[in-house]
Amino acid sequence: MSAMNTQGRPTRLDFDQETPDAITTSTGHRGLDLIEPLIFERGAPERCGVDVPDVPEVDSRLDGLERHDLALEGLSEPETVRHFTRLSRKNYAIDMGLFPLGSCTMKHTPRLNEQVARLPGFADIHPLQPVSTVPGAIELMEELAHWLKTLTGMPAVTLSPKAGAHGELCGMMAIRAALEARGNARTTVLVPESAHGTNPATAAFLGYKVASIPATEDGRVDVEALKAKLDEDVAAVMITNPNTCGLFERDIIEIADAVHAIGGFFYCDGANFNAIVGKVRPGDLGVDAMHINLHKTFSTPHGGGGPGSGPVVFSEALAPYVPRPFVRDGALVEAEGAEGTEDSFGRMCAFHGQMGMFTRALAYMKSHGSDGLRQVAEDAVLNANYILHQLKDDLSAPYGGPCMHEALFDERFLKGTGVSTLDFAKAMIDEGFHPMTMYFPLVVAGAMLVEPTETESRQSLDEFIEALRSLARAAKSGDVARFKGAPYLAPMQRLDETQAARKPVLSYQEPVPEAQAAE
Amino acid sequence: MSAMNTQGRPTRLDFDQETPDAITTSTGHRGLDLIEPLIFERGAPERCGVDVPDVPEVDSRLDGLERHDLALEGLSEPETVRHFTRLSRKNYAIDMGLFPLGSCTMKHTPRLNEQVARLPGFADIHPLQPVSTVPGAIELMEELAHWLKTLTGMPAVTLSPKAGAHGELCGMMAIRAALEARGNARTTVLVPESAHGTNPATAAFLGYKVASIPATEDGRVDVEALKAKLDEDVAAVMITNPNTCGLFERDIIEIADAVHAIGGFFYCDGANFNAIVGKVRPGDLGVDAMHINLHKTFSTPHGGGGPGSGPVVFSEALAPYVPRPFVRDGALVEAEGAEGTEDSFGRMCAFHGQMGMFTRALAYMKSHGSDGLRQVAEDAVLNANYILHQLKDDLSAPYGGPCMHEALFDERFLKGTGVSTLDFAKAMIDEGFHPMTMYFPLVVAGAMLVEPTETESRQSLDEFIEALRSLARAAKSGDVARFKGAPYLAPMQRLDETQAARKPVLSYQEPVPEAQAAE
Amino acid sequence: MRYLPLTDHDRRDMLSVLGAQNIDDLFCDVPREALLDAPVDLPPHASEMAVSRSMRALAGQNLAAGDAPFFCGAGAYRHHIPASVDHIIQRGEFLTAYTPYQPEIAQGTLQYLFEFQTQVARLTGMDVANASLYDGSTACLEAILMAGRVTKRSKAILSGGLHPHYRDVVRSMTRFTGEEIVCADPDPAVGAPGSDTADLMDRLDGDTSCVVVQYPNIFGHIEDFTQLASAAQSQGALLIVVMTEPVALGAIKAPGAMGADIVVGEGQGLSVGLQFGGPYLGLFASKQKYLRQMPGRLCGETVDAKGERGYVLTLSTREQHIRREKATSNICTNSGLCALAFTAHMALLGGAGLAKLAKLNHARAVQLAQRLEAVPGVELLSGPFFNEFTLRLPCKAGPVVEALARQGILAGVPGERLYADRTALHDLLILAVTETTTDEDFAALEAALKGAIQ
Amino acid sequence: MRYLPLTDHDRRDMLSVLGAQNIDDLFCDVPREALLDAPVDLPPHASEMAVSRSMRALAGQNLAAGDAPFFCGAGAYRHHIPASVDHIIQRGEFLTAYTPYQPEIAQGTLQYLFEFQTQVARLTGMDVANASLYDGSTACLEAILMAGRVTKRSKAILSGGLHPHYRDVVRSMTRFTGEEIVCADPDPAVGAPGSDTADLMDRLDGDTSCVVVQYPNIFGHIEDFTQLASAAQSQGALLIVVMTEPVALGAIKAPGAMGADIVVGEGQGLSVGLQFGGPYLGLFASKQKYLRQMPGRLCGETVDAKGERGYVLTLSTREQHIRREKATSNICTNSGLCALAFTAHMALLGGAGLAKLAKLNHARAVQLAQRLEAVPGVELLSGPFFNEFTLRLPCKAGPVVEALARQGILAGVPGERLYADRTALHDLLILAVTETTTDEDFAALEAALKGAIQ
Ligand SMILES: Cc1ncc(COP(=O)(O)O)c(C=O)c1O
Ligand SMILES: Cc1ncc(COP(=O)(O)O)c(C=O)c1O
Repeated sequence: MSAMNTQGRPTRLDFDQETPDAITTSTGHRGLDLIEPLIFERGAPERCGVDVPDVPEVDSRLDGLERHDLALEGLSEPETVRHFTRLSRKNYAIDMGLFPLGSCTMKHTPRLNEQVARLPGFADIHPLQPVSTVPGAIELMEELAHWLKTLTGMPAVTLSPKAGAHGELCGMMAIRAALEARGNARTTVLVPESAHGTNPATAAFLGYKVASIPATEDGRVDVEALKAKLDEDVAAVMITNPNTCGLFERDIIEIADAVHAIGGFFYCDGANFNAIVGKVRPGDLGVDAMHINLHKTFSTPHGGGGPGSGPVVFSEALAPYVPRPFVRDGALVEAEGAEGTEDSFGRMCAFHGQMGMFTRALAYMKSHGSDGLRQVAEDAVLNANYILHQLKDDLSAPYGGPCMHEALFDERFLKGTGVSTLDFAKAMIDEGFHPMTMYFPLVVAGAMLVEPTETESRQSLDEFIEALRSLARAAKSGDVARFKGAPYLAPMQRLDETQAARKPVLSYQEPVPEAQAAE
Repeated sequence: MSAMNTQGRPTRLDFDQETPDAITTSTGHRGLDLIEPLIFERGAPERCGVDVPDVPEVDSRLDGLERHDLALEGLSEPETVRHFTRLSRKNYAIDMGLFPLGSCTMKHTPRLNEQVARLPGFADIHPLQPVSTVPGAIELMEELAHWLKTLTGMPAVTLSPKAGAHGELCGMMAIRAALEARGNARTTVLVPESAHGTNPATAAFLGYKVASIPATEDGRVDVEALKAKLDEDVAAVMITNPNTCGLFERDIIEIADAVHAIGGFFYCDGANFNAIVGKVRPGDLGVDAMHINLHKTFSTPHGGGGPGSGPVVFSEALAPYVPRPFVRDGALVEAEGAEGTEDSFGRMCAFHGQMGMFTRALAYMKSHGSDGLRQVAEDAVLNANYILHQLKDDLSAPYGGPCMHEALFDERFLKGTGVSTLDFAKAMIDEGFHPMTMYFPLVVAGAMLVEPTETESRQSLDEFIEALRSLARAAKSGDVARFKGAPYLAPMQRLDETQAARKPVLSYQEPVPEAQAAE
Repeated sequence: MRYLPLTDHDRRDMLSVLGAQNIDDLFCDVPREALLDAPVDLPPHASEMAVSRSMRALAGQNLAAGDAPFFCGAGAYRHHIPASVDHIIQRGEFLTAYTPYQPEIAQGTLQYLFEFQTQVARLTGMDVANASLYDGSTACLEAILMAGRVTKRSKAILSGGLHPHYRDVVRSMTRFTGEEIVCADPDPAVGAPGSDTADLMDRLDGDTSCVVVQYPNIFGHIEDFTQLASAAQSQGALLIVVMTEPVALGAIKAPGAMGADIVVGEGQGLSVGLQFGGPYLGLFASKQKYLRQMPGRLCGETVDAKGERGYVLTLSTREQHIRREKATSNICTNSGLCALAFTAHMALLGGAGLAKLAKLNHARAVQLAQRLEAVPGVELLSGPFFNEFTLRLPCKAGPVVEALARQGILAGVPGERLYADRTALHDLLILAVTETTTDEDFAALEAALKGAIQ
Repeated sequence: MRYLPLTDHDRRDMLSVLGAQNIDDLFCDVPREALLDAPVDLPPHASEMAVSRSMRALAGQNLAAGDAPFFCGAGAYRHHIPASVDHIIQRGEFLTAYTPYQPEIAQGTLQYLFEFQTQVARLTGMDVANASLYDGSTACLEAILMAGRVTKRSKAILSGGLHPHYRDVVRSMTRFTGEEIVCADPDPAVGAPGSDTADLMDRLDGDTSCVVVQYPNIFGHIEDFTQLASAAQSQGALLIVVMTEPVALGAIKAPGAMGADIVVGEGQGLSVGLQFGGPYLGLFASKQKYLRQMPGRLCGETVDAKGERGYVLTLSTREQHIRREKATSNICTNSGLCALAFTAHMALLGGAGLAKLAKLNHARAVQLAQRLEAVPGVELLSGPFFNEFTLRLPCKAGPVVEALARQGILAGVPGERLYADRTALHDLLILAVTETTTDEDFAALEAALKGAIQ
């Protein structure tokens, strides 16, 4: 039987054997792997990819402030499209394959949402044009607020924070404002060891001392240790749930009650809401404030690092303190001193928040509906558990299952192999996968946090599992070279981060002509 | 001076030396070079990436014709986007680099045009909705017609042909209809040896005998040979101008006059109009009919092989014969027998032609304007001459310059090297370039036809020139292996075309289970 | 100018490398009198903003289907195209590639063409499909010419149910090819408008190369052609089935299952928007045995030098670039990108999705038909149909459609638009219903129609 | 459901691999009473078509800027964004990537960030720029906090010309940080509205960490801050210059050339559309010597193991994911994709294009200012300005703007919208003009304004 008739998936195990050892090219390009210089190396200051209409003659009102020193290279449109197309091809992305970055919820970006956000009625309206001319925008914000409140079971929400970390600031400021209103801002915020860096950074921003709470053997907050630290100085606890080990905090209600008992607040980091959306309402767990990363749970694009959007839901106790602007009864309340803003802690950003993300997130929610969002959580959890189960013997998992939406592994299976978590992750690149989150959470040595999300198919998971098993076997069998220099097959090999930091080059400088430089 | 400070373009000449010889992966993926199975291997018949609304209960009117045997694998949206993203990454395209395919005018596809074509007022109108509801569409067609007539200096145009070859049919049918109206359709069409295959195929379609005209030493139609064949049996000559050697037919007016003198017509293949747009009007050369590939000269996307659009301009003599529909004085004339269609040879396709391409082409024309279109021709010709000049010593050029928009080389420089035109072209792939058109036109042995177009920058041309010089040197220095197996660095190595044709597999078949197959 | 990378400095510099004084030195082969010394009389270049504004102004004058209750079909159908399809066809690597002549760097295009061929073959129930033609009407013409090559006969018999534009194309384009085209008259028979199977069988004879029927036909009627296929084949003729609504294939029997020899069609409904009629997507499928007479490109599976599976254009000895005047067709550029849209949409739907979509189309059409046949004075001609049906109005349909258009309703295609010369058909109105049609659309149409025919 | 690849069959099968009875076995750690046993009270899932329809209905209720004579600015500017920019940011490899933590497979993102930093540094005339912050207002806050770290002082003095939202943000967000914020009052002085350099110099003292001015300021006024910079620096304080209109940098002196220590701004005008206020793009540039106190991500050049040039995120010891409570800021996700849009647009413009665009903006604004100052009762307050200026109307501007909006004209931002509590500013109208504003827009505004103030 010939290979042709089965039409099975080709195996490329013998790839390099038939390729001459070292094909070099004069251009530096390698087939479709094309190198691309910087704009400043390719362009010219007088080249232009925009036809700016002619400028009418007028008497300048610039009053001597004219600029004469602007030198920036430009490109024609064909060059620009090519430049960025070539650059884009050096990236890995969800559109290319499984992107199991734990804590990041790298799910599919629905293309409908991109279309919807570009409707002129959303994309081409000014934040300060008369509110009477944008009733659809106001309604959209109210509708989004309604979905978020209903899904979280919380009575209030603010939409303006620009990302998760901004949402944390928002929630914690409301907490501090509420405490000050009571007459005592208190001094300390309790944060589990496993917390994301933004949590302690946020608490510190507000002038709070950060006290760390250890984790138990099974990867949860140590309730006893926490209770021991609870006193009248504690303003709040910040807990991520499901936590950054991918586990649900079983004692969450007990924790909330204990915090409330000493007059403190419970801030929940909602970065992992994807695991429980439609299944559990944080409001039912005693949460006082929680941000929601629309760019995680609600699929707005990650965009290579933003923009995001971080609405925050609030309990009754904190509702009076929410920042301006907000929509109430169909009206946009934005001005300092406006009715109903007496206790508001103020404003977090100019204008009204990430409208372009609201449109996308609402389209996503409406697409899934209440049934579909529940299914999202279930499939995300199922996919993670499937990975945990299939890999726990080949890799090593610090905690027993079931997990929530992410599967956590540690470095124990690499012990004695000479391969580190980093090496292992880099070898995944050669296999066609983005590495998982590494060395986070800090509570586990050499952590590997795998979050597949619900938008991966069974086949995709199986392929990933097979690849990791095979890498684990390779590591254990002593094939260290495969890992140490990895990735070998990516557009670049490992980059020298030390050199980058030692003498930072943060912008392009014209090359010094050789002759001069030699002097 | 360290390499860092110059920030010059990296050279990757030593690439493979530091890479372990044969990295193999268990997945078959290689970094960002990801393999992708067929839809039918990845999907499942019940999987679906579309939420079809629920179906109301009704009494079927299908009358027993219900279908029960439909089995087609489906994919969810995330899998679909990933499938096609991965596939796309195995393609070369203008957006990635110079695409010097002679005779194809692979110029930049402006992104404005893609936006404009998607306006609902163009994209979402039905060809048979009342004409009174689409005045903007009719006006657009008239405006496009006006531009085409003005640029060509011809009094009539028809827009409906679907591509260049369809336009050839259109023009030749009008010629035949005109001849029949005179009482004698005649028997023969003269076509130069260098013509594109569509020319003889078109003439044959209409029942004409094709008589070939030889080329002169300098790559043009042999006027004497042509005149020798001109008699009362000759219906038309079909000449490409600039011709497929990239040369302007110097004697074109003389040829036109001679053809007219025997009562024949001059069909001009306008595929190469890009070289002369805004500089020369075919109407001034005696042309009777000429198609224009909007997907060449007027930048509508090539789309991996279409769709195109091939409007045809006509002389007064042929104008009465143009096919329906057409726009006249703001009215759409489409019905058989409608006023003004008495001599029309009929209809070439359903509806009104490639409206989606008309919008793009008109946006392109308006963007360039009369001055810019002229500049297009000048830059296209300048770029081609620059390549011809810079490479004629390292490669070999059959004809002296200047050329028009494409530079023709032949295989003489490869003589004795063991490297063929095909090998040379395939080695260009490794260097990051798409090959030029090969073995066409047929009048030159081992032809290499290079058409850079005007949307390439000087830098891009220089890089291309350097790459070809270096390949020519390599061929001459006896480095045959570099060519024979090329490309080495593309997603695939050379494909076995003989096997494909011998026992054609033209659609996916479920693999036969091994056991069964072995029987 | 934004699309031109050369600066004036580049131009001067390059000219001097060439030893040319000015650009016209390079145009020296152009007869002096024909070389223009100034731009032609057209507007000068314009900014993106200005062009966009003027194009928007034109677009704004048209009543978009999405802004109106909409019931037009007759060969072009308004279906919802998923957003991801449009995203995919805008990938630069697809949009700005050429015909995949260099398979090593065109596997993206080639693999989807192979997938497209597979989908079309399975949908139509045929053995093989090509990589697309221009549109349904030109595919119909090519099928008739192919039947001529296969049977070495030249008489084609066209059903009266065939789209009149298609018929018009066939008759026009065969004027000089020597084919004889016999056209049956469209008969608006109640219960089977446009149906003429018996008549076609009568006309079959030993000179017949093919019989061409449409399914559903121009009036929306569907019927089984199994008998006709046998009758044709027993005379040595081929049965060509034309389809203009690909979604129908999710609900109704495949032409291949009825014995069709060639199936051609318009794939627009599953690939691209209405676009005022083009670009569309010609589908072409046939029995394996006629493969070598097929027109257009074919993509086939093979292996590369490493033994890996890959795809190439194949059997090109049928094509003009190899065979020149002996080619099966002069087609070169086809509808690649529309085929991609089709393939992606079909991948999203899958068999189950297409079946459900087709059921929905049918059910909605039945609902509207029932509603309108209850309108006094209106007669429903259609018996079995898929998503399109024909009404007879108590008056000429053209003015009714115009009147409704003035009210912002696009009520369907009147007989007059398709059959200008046959007044007997001018009281007919052909309406299509798809998943995009709402209950409000139904209500608006019903009310307006009642008003207009009184 | 279209975004969920698992079929019911897959789910059952995977659960059985896990040895689970049902999905809730996996949710066993959730307190029983908190686990919902049914979907919450929200609508069920919907087709793409239905969602698209409902979102279009909402969008349709808003008056888009492109459909009206439009003169709003005040921190958000309507410029023409080239079509290719939107194409580029929709490339899946950019759109669906994460923060480039794995540089080997993120060079696409990293290289454009490096290009972005270079462009921002050159435009502002500063040494270094970061890889973006959320928006101009939060960048302004971060700049003040950074000045506190650099100077180890905590008093920031804000000009009255600073955007009131920015001031509001700074005051709100420093409520608990220990910074003292001193705000000058906006003074609508004729010839220099919002200008208060002399006053700011008076207020400078040895406790001052920074002086914050806006350029052009909220009223459109521009002035030279060179003296202010020296005055601040001689007191050991930093000068922070805030910009909300990046296009201005094509025409007016760079803040760096005036001696600014930190320049922050809103990059929206050159990157993304108005979008009702977000997402926008925070620009942040500073002198080299303050580098280690900068907030946000930085992309730096380095080499890979083969010695090839490449880019990585660097100096991350300033950031929360490394330094946690000791970080310079808590920012994590920033505005990557907007930075890409900015970079692509700047690449298209180049220095020459930006300069011409800025000149055009200025010239058009001057034309409108001249036209409107001729309207009886209207007073032009602005002296030097770029593309935005302030009028004093003979009445409250809010109702005038409302009245014009009812006529379909978006006439600018009235004082009341920005300064609800300062009635003295309520007769002010701030108008911006860009290359998108036409002569017809001018005429419509002038006529309507005349009508409204009578
Ligand atoms: C657990 C957790 N908290 C907070 C954040 C910060 O969210 P953002 O990046 O949207 O600011 C992240 C983001 O990675 C996170 O994973
Ligand atoms: C010279 C010439 N004539 C005709 C054609 C056919 O045009 P089309 O592919 O648009 O049918 C081509 C296309 O490659 C060509 O190069």
